[in-house]
Amino acid sequence: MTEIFFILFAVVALGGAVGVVISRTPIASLLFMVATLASVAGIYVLFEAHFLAAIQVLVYAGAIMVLFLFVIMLLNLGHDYRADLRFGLWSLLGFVVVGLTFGVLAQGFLDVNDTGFREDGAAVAAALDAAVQEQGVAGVIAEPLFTDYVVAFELMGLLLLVAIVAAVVLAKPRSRSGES
Amino acid sequence: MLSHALLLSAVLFVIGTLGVIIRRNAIIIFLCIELQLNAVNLAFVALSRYTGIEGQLFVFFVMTVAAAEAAVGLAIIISIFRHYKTVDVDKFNLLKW
Amino acid sequence: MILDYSSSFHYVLALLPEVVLSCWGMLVLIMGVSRRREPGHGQEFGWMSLAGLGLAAVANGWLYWGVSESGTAAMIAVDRFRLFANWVFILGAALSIVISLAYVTRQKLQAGEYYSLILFATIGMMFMGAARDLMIIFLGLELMSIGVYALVGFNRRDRRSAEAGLKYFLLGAFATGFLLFGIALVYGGAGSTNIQSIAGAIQSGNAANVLMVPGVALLAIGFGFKVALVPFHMWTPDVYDGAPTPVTAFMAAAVKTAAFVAFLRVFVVGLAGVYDQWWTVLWSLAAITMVAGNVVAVAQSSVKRMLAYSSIAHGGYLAVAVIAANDTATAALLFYLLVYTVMNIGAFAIVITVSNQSESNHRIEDYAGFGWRRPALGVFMTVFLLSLAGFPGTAGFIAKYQLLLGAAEARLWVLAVVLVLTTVVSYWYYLRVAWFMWMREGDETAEAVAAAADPPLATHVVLVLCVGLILLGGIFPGAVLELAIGSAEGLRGVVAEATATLAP
Amino acid sequence: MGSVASVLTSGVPVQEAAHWEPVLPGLIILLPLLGFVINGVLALRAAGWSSAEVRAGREWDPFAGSERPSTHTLPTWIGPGVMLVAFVLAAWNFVGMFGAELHEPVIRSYWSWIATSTLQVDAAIQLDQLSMVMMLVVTGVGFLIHVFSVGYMKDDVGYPRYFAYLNLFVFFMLVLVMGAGYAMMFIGWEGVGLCSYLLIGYWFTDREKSDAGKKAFIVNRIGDFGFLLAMFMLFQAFGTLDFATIFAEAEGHFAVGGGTVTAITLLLMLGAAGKSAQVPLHVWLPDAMAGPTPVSALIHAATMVTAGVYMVVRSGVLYALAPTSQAVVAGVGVLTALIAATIALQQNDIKKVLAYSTVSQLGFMFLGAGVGAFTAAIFHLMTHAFFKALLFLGAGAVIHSMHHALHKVNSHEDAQDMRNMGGLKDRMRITWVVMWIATLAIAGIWPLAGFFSKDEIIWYTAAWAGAEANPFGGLYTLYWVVALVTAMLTAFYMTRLMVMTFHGETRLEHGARSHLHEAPRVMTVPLILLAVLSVFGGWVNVPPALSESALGFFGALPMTEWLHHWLEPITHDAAAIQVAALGEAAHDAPLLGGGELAWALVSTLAAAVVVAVAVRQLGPRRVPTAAEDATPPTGLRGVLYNKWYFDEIFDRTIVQPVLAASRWCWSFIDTVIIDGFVNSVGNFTRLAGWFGSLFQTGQANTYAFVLTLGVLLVLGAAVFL
Amino acid sequence: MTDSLASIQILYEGWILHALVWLPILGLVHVMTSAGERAKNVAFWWSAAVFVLSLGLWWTFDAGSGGFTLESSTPWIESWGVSYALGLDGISVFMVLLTTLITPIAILGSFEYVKTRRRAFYALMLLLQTGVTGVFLATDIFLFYVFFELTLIPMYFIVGIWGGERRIYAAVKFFLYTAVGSLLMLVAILYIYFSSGTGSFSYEAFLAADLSMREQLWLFAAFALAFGIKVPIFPLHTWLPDAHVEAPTPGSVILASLLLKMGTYGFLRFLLPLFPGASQHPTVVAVMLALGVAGIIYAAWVAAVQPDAKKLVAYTSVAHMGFVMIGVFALTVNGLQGGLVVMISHGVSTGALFLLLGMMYERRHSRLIEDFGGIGRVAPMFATAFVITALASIGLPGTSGFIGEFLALIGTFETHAVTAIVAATGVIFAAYYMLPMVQRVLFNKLDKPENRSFADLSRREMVVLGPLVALMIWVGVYPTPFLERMEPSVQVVLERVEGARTAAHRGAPERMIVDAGAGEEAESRAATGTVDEEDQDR
Repeated sequence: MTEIFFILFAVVALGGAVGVVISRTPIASLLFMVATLASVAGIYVLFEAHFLAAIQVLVYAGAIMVLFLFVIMLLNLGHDYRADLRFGLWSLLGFVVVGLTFGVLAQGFLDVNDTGFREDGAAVAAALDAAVQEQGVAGVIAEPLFTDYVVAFELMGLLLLVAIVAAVVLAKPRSRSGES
Repeated sequence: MLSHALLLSAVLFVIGTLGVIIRRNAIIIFLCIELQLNAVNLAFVALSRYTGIEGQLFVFFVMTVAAAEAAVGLAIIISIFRHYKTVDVDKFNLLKW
Repeated sequence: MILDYSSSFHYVLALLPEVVLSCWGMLVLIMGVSRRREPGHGQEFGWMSLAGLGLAAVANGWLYWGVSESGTAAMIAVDRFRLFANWVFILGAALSIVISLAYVTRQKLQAGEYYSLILFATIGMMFMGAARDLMIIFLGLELMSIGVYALVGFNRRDRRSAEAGLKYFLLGAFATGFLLFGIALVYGGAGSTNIQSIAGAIQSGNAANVLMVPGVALLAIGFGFKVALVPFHMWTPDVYDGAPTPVTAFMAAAVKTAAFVAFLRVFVVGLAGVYDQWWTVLWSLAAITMVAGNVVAVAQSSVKRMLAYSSIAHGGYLAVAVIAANDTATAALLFYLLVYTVMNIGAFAIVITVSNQSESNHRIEDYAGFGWRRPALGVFMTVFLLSLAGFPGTAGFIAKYQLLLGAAEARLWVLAVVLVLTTVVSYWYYLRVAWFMWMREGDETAEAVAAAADPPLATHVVLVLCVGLILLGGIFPGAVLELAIGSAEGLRGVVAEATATLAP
Repeated sequence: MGSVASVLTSGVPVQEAAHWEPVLPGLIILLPLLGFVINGVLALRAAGWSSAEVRAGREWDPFAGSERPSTHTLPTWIGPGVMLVAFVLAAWNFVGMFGAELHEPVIRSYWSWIATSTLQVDAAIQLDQLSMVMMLVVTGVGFLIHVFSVGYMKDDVGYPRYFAYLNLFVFFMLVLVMGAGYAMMFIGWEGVGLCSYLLIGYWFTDREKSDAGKKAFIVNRIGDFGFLLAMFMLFQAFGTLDFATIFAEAEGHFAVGGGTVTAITLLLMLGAAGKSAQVPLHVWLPDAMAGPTPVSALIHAATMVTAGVYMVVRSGVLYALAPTSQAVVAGVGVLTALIAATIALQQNDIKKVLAYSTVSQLGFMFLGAGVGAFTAAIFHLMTHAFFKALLFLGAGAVIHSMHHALHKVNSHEDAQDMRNMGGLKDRMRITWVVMWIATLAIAGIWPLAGFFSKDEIIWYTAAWAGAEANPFGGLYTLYWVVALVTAMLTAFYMTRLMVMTFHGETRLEHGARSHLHEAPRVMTVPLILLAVLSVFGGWVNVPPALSESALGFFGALPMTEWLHHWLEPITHDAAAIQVAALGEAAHDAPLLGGGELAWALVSTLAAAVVVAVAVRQLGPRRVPTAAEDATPPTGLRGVLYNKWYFDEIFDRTIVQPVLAASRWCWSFIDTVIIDGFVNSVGNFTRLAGWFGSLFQTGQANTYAFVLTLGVLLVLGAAVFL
Repeated sequence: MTDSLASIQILYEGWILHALVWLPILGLVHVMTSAGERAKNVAFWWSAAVFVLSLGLWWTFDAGSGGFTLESSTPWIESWGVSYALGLDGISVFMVLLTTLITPIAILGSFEYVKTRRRAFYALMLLLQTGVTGVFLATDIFLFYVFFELTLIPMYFIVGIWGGERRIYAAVKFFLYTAVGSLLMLVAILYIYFSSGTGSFSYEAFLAADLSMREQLWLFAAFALAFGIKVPIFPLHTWLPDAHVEAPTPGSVILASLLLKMGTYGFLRFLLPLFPGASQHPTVVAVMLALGVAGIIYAAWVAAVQPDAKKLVAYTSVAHMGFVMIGVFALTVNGLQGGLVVMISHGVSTGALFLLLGMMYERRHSRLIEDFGGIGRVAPMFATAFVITALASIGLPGTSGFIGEFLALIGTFETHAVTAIVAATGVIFAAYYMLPMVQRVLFNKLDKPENRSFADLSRREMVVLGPLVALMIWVGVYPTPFLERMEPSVQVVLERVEGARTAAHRGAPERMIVDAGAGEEAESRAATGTVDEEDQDR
């Protein structure tokens, strides 16, 4: 059953990814991207990462992609479309290099067994499931997040602050005095 | 399934890479980068199943970072659009050699 | 005192410099954005930031001399390696801020945001230096990067700045993807993101090679991008060239330092057990970087861009320290980065002065006869250049020497030879600036440039300080060098013994 | 301080002589040096004044005023003065030594010159019979020539400079002959070369003259190269360069005919050939006539050029150990004698004739030294010094007079070309007479000096040709025949010189004739003194075979064989070795037989006949003037006229190739290969830099692509390596 | 009286070496703070004072057993085992004295030549003096290296700022050429540092390093490249003519007299003692001798066809240094001493030649030989000095040049006869290049009107040349004081090389082989103590 779902999600994710790369309009790319994100969220569920799947859909597909959409709209890029996809030798080269990279990168992935070579893999999975039972899907993430990884969490807060500042600084229109 | 998930992740990742290489539109390039991040996230989630909750935490952070990057990146794109009235990266070659 | 993280307050203590600086950064930010002013005003924020950096440095000093940690498992390291690096970050940030003061005013940049971004980026670096967990490294890296992306594109009126920002951002995010994939694979392979745990897993043979091998390679690529190793350096010249010059100085010094510090910790501590897997790859990257960086720098006609390539070349030198993977080389890395920060920012300060706080007059011809019109500045620049070239009598030489000692200890003779031969190449382009300054007579443009080049007092102070440090470090390097050596000791901890014989 | 002075003048006795203490031997050397210093300072002062005038666009005339400036009067006394004192001191020592029956050389060491743990060379001088003869010749003839120069150079602007050089020359010449080892000798050896260089190019503004000086120096250096190598080998063999040790130990070190000693002696011969203008290194000497004529007399006739002979004689022991070298020395000598004599037949420049004559006579000396007739060689050296100095000085007087005469009529004819002379005997009586004496002397007419010395050389050649064990007997016979022929040639070309110069119709312009006049007393007195020596100088060594005969005045001469006995301590060892190696010399001439007396008679008669015939034949012949005789001769005469084309051959085979090679080295190896490589490394780096920067297209896609490519490579390397 | 003299001597010896190194730096500060016009005088008097101080060494220096005297060592960079260590031996004492003599002379000789930016110029000159003196006095390899490199900077600027038309090309070429060698040497130094295992950069520690033959050969190559470029040895010489031609007079003087000596000094001080095995490796010896000989003849030939007088003299430097090289690699006492004397002699005579050429240039603004002619008529003093110097340069007996070349050749002949024979032809070629120049400059017709105003030597110029000419003659006539001071140290070097003599080497002097006859073989081996080392090396 899971395998079927996995294949399904995988196919959609792949199709979406290809669509992102080759579709003619930014909006279409964006929509393909949403499809991919959603499929990947589905795979998260297959790996019992329900909380992340939810976040994926909400934050990623929901918020971030909308931000992209806004910007595309803002810059009015949907209409004066120009072929921004490279063809010819360049894409062939790119394809070859990327294909080879994939081959090199993934050449051992098929050998990975279902527990990722981990002797205690099954136990870990079971423990995780147990924790989910006990703390809920958000709880298993939240608990370490605010204890062991609180530093990272705080750091993330700082990062978001910086991102806000940076975005504001950069996106603010130029002051009149500065224009020549 | 783990190996397949990793393979899928790798495929998604390289597709994103290909997009970065062959697209001219800065926003699409950025979108492809997001695709790569997603692929990584997939790998994290798949691996975390048999390794521990850290992987999921990592994905959580990556998503946040992706959001932050999206904000900054799009701001940068807006900023440069104001100069060039385009987001075609081929046009941005004042700096070279 | 000894930190054992028995109470979460220990985290605050362990991160005291970061905490101080974070609070200070927010203070600067709030004051900066709340007091509406015309852009370009607000030098006081710069001075404020300096004060914050000073406080952080003091806090860092307290940690350095007054605090130790128990064990090496914690996510945040309180070792001297990190703390020494912290000083380098703080110094780099402080010097960059001082040379920014006039620039920000002249270019009418938003002072509050500018300085706070520098501070936040510095915090990111400090986290990178402190991290014993790939997660923290990643977050620190992003914190730093996002800040620096913004800084690079900060000058919105300058399309070169915007272009540099975009390129840096796109490629930076792209490379982050590789780094992340690497982290994921290493995580999968070793079962943890904690560096000590990774090392432990490798040592006990629990790491899965199928995942580790590409993971380590991708990690190397990710760090290689940040430290601009060839062929991951492509962004560097353009970004350094387009960014506002003080930001370029900040990047060249501090960003590189942070990346190297994390790089070294991950590879030399965390991945020491798989040294065989990565040293050849890094060896080649270092060699190519030294050659390409120096050779391409030779062809540059813009001083700023030349310094960008030179920074690539220095990245190659520093990579040798990572490959050497011993305490001597680690100390060399720390010392070199300190010295590099000082001399590089000094050189950029002159570049800013010559360009009269703008982005013009970067051509080498603009330096013709500059030395004779501005003898003090000319001498300073010459000292910086000689130090960058690694000439005896300057701290740059001492640093390079320590580096070579490390390489020699690891018996990396070929790499050492490549290092010195490419150094010869670097003499050419460093001296080229010197010959334009002293041996050519300037035309009218160059005269006008020299006449306009009048750095503010603060820059003068920085220049004198930098020159003083360089000469002091070149002639009496003892104390600082020993501090660096002391800071490098014990970094490798338990794995040191196991990897002592790993060197080829 | 006193001790320093005394050390400098008398030296520290190294080897206590039995019963003779030399008198201030160091002073003999120092005096000319002192003269050099004083004259040098004067010369610099004069040159300073002169240069100020030149800078102002005028020529300085020191004689314009009523009084000569002190710079041009003091050298008159200082130059010859120091020579006189030196000569007197030398003579005093001679007298002392004469009475002392010295068997060992007296060595005076002044300071340690070069001292390392293996090489010890002292600044030491050696007084023995040989050096004493040389000292007397050098100081004596030198003094006369100095005196002559006072007249000859009277009107020269560089008068003090001239005397400075001349004194310096004598200093070095004395170092050469008095040095107690090869190293010391080498100082003098190169030093006289330097002075020769300076004096040949004395009129340095004349390109040809300074060229000649340069040529002399460089050719001499080729010889010096041989000398140096010989010294190295001697040092290698003996660990020292001192004469005393080397000659004492030579027999123990080397077998007769050994390779090392042959090499050493041949190399020494190379040095001697350079200095003494032996074929093929003789080419510099005729050119050296560019110097003032007294210089030619002193340096290029009487003293310096004989240094080679002196050296061979000095090294007699070594040569005796190397019969091959002896044969080579003799062969070179006789060949030189012949070639130079033939060339002299066709020369028109009076000094050139004398120059070739000198070369030829030096060849005789080498023949003598080569066949082991060391005494004869030195004897001929001495007599030659007398009559050749006389000839040169006489020629100088002629040139002086000619020059004066031509100058008066503003003629630019060559004052040295004999074709422009003729009939001078009426106007220059004394010169004419003394030059005839010298000519007869050099021609070997009895009883003049040249007869005895030359005859002895020729005879010894014949005698050693017949030595029973001489492997080169046949060769020696050939030498003997050639020597005899050359002696006849000598008589001929010298007579030709006399006839063309003094006899016949004068070919000088009419206006100029009246300005011809005899030289002043200061010049003629030395001539006369030298003429006296040329007449009687040969009587100090009448060979025993002749002494009782008519040719020896029936034994009436007081000093028969004196020189032979005098030099006995020097030549004794060598002679003994030679006899041991080659056997006793024969008593009859080869081929035709006949003893020494017979052949002496034959040769003097033949020479007299040649002279007489030449005078008869050439006397009435009308000689075309230089202007009329524009076309050079062809055929054999052309070959002789062109000096066997030695200069041309050397130019084509050595000078031009070396120059071409030098240019090639510079323009190709240095500029193209080495610098080309160096620069192309630099250019390549810059090109590579430029090429590398081309990757920096400014396009983000490219950067991403390169990055990915890097990823591929790194991943590939990590996974597959 | 004697007591007080002795105590003065002790006092003097305590600080003299440090004073020689650092006083010029004080002078530099003084120069920088004095008015531009006075800078030259200030610089001159400082360097003259240093010279006067250094003169004491002539008397107080005690060759002793040939080791270092007046040694002092202070830890400098303790973590590396680097010390500030100075010492003096019979080799360096003359180099130091040469430095202290030449510097004031070069400064005095530059008064007319350098008319712009004087303060900077004289400051650089004094900096150069510190560097050169340091090179000759350092007994710590690191310190040596620092000084060795330090000399590059001032020279680079002196050539590049005050030089001629192609000054920048020349300066950069000089800099890069020399840097290539010295940086490779740096790597080699590190190698020895780790091989010695003493954790010290002191000379003694380096001597103690135990290096296999293979290692020695590699290290030798690195050191030889560094010093060979500096010397310069034949195919590495092309920086020299350019640098000399473009450099201002004092720059040329210092370059020829002192900087080149750093190379040959390096051979004597480091190459032979540190790599005794490689230094006598037959191939190495053959190559070095061949290069030395090639330099002698090749440089002489090239010099002979130079139209530029300065370039000509520059090439003669290569030839002279060739004599040093063959002397050194003859590995005999005479050869080494000869090499040292050539170094001194060349320093004096070539320095003087460059000064003379500089005077010519000051007067006529030309260095081309063909622009002169007949100068002897208008400038007799100049001509006299020129001729004497030229003669010293071509090694006329009685001048310093002869002593050096003679000893070097005779020393070479002892072990390598053929080399010496070929090298001795250099005697001929020396005349072949030098005399034509002398002739074309001083002699011939004074046919160029602008040469008529060629001024004779001024008093200052006489003061400049006087000591040099005197020294040429002194060394030529009475070199014993020099030889006896250097001999013990030369012996030390030689013993070190001999001590490591391997059986493979067949270049021993004939007489020595005879001495070590078959019967006494064991005895002589025991006496020299080489048995163990030999066996180990194999």
